[in-house]
Amino acid sequence: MNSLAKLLEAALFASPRPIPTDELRALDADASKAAVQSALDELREHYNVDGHGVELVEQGGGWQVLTRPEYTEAIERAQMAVRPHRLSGAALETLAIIAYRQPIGRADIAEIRGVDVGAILKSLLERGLVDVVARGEGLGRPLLYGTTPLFLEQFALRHLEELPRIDELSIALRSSEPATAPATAPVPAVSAA
Amino acid sequence: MNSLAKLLEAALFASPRPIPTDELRALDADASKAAVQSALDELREHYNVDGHGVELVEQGGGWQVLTRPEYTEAIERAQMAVRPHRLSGAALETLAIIAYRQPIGRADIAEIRGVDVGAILKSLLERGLVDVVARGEGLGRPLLYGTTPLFLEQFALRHLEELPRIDELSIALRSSEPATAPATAPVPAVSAA
Amino acid sequence: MTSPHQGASVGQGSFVVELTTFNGPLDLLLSLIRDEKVDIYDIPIAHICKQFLAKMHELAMNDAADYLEMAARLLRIKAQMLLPRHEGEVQWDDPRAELVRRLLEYQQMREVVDVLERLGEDRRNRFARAWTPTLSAPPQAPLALSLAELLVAVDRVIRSVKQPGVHDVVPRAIDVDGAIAIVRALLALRASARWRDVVRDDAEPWEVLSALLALLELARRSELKLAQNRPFSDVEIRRELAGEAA
Repeated sequence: MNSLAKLLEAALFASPRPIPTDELRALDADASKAAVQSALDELREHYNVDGHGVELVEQGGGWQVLTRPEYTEAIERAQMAVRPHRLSGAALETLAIIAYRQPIGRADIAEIRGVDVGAILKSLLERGLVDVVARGEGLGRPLLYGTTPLFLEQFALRHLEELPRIDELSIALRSSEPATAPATAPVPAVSAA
Repeated sequence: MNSLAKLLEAALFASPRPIPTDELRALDADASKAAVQSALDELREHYNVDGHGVELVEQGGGWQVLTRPEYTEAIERAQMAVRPHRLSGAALETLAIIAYRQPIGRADIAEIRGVDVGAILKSLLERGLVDVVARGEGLGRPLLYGTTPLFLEQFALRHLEELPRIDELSIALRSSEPATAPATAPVPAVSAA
Repeated sequence: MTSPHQGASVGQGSFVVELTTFNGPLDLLLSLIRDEKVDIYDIPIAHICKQFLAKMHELAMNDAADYLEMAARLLRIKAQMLLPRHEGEVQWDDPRAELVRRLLEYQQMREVVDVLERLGEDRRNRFARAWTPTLSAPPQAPLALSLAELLVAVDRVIRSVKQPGVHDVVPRAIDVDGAIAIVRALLALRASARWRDVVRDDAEPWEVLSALLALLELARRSELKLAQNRPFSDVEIRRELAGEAA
């Protein structure tokens, strides 16, 4: 590997979080943007071709070295690292709404989910997956929530636009004019059951 | 690298502490002690010969993959040069409470915010924005916190009295820009509004 | 599997009751619509409403305020569907329209949840670097803070303090009609109820007030009877007439 690639590897190994490209460029004042990109490519290639237990991924607004999934079970069994808890269905619903509708207040989230979301919002805030990003207008100027970079990282997204666009979902909202609804309208599956 | 070496690399990367050779054997029930030792040799050899930014070292009672010392200076410098950090909403609220209610103890801050603020206080102390300014009366004589000169400097205030009074706040807020813009670009709304 | 429902089967006599937890009334409603294979754009509201109430009963929902609200909504739509339509009336606002919109919106969100669940699971299966060097004291990046940000935080704190007298903003107007609907739905399910069935433990003051006024109003209309057996004991709410909901 060239010396820039080695420097990048050293920095990536020193960080538990994704490192933004800007920060990687700051490692070497003489390196052009193209040189950093090509060093990253070299590093990724090296991990893939040479056979390593780790790989280089771009996500969460930056670059991160992660272990390959095929080793997870053995590592966890040997109690050398633990996977984080899975999020509950209710927490995922709340996150999904915030991801698509941010900035959004608690009342609007509750309206879509049909249940109060106070406790879940609190735990998402504590886990750093959402944060207060603004204040709404109107009575009491409600807190508005948005997703954080940690959200992107935990769901392996480079940026929010990687989530499916609304019109790509199989159920796009249609006009619910009853007269125009075909009698044969398919009943969509709520979730694969 | 052979597959055991790859597994070892992944485990050493994911573990928060050095792992002794004996424990590494727990990763693969079929691997003999000799096999583990030879996989470790292969990994070390690979890092050394192939030119990597990291190396395999035995210290602290076990094995670790560490950044090579020649890169640490560049990494530290880059961290200094990176984009400035923002305080989280929770940290800002804590800072706000201290600014307006100083000197104030941890329990009183927690009372107002409704959650414990130990970790946040610690990071505000580390950043030099607040400091211990007195001891309170009563049980245990709690530490009382106040803001520092750096706090004033950070907000371009000459003295604390330049902070708006609470009853002037709504006017001050109306004339200021929304504080924190969502970190990420909005995506299309869920509902066809 | 991506289903949010954690199913557990319990044998009961000759048939098996599926104990299911739902993520809320919309989740339950969508599951009924799927199970009954009905058209979401043309929901047979009387039938679905009956199923919904039956399911609520079966699941013995304790903290069921959200479900009761949905039950009340369904009952209201059912009543509206029975109103005579005049011939030649061009404009007919389907009372189900709003419910259908919400169901579709919720269903769309469930689809996103499936995506997130898959992505999150992929990520969970990879470990990031855990050990980080304790070099010299980790350098602190410079802070970017504005006074405006601090002031907004001050404002946020002031508003979040639940201390009477700090500020006099009523967060929500009381909603007696909504509370009446909830009580009616509750009494459609069972002959009697208690105060804490109507009001959640963590209810906001406006909710408590709304519920109280609703009970008094319904008692005045002789739809229910309030009784308190001993001082300070739980108030019992008994169905007096077959309410319109039943």
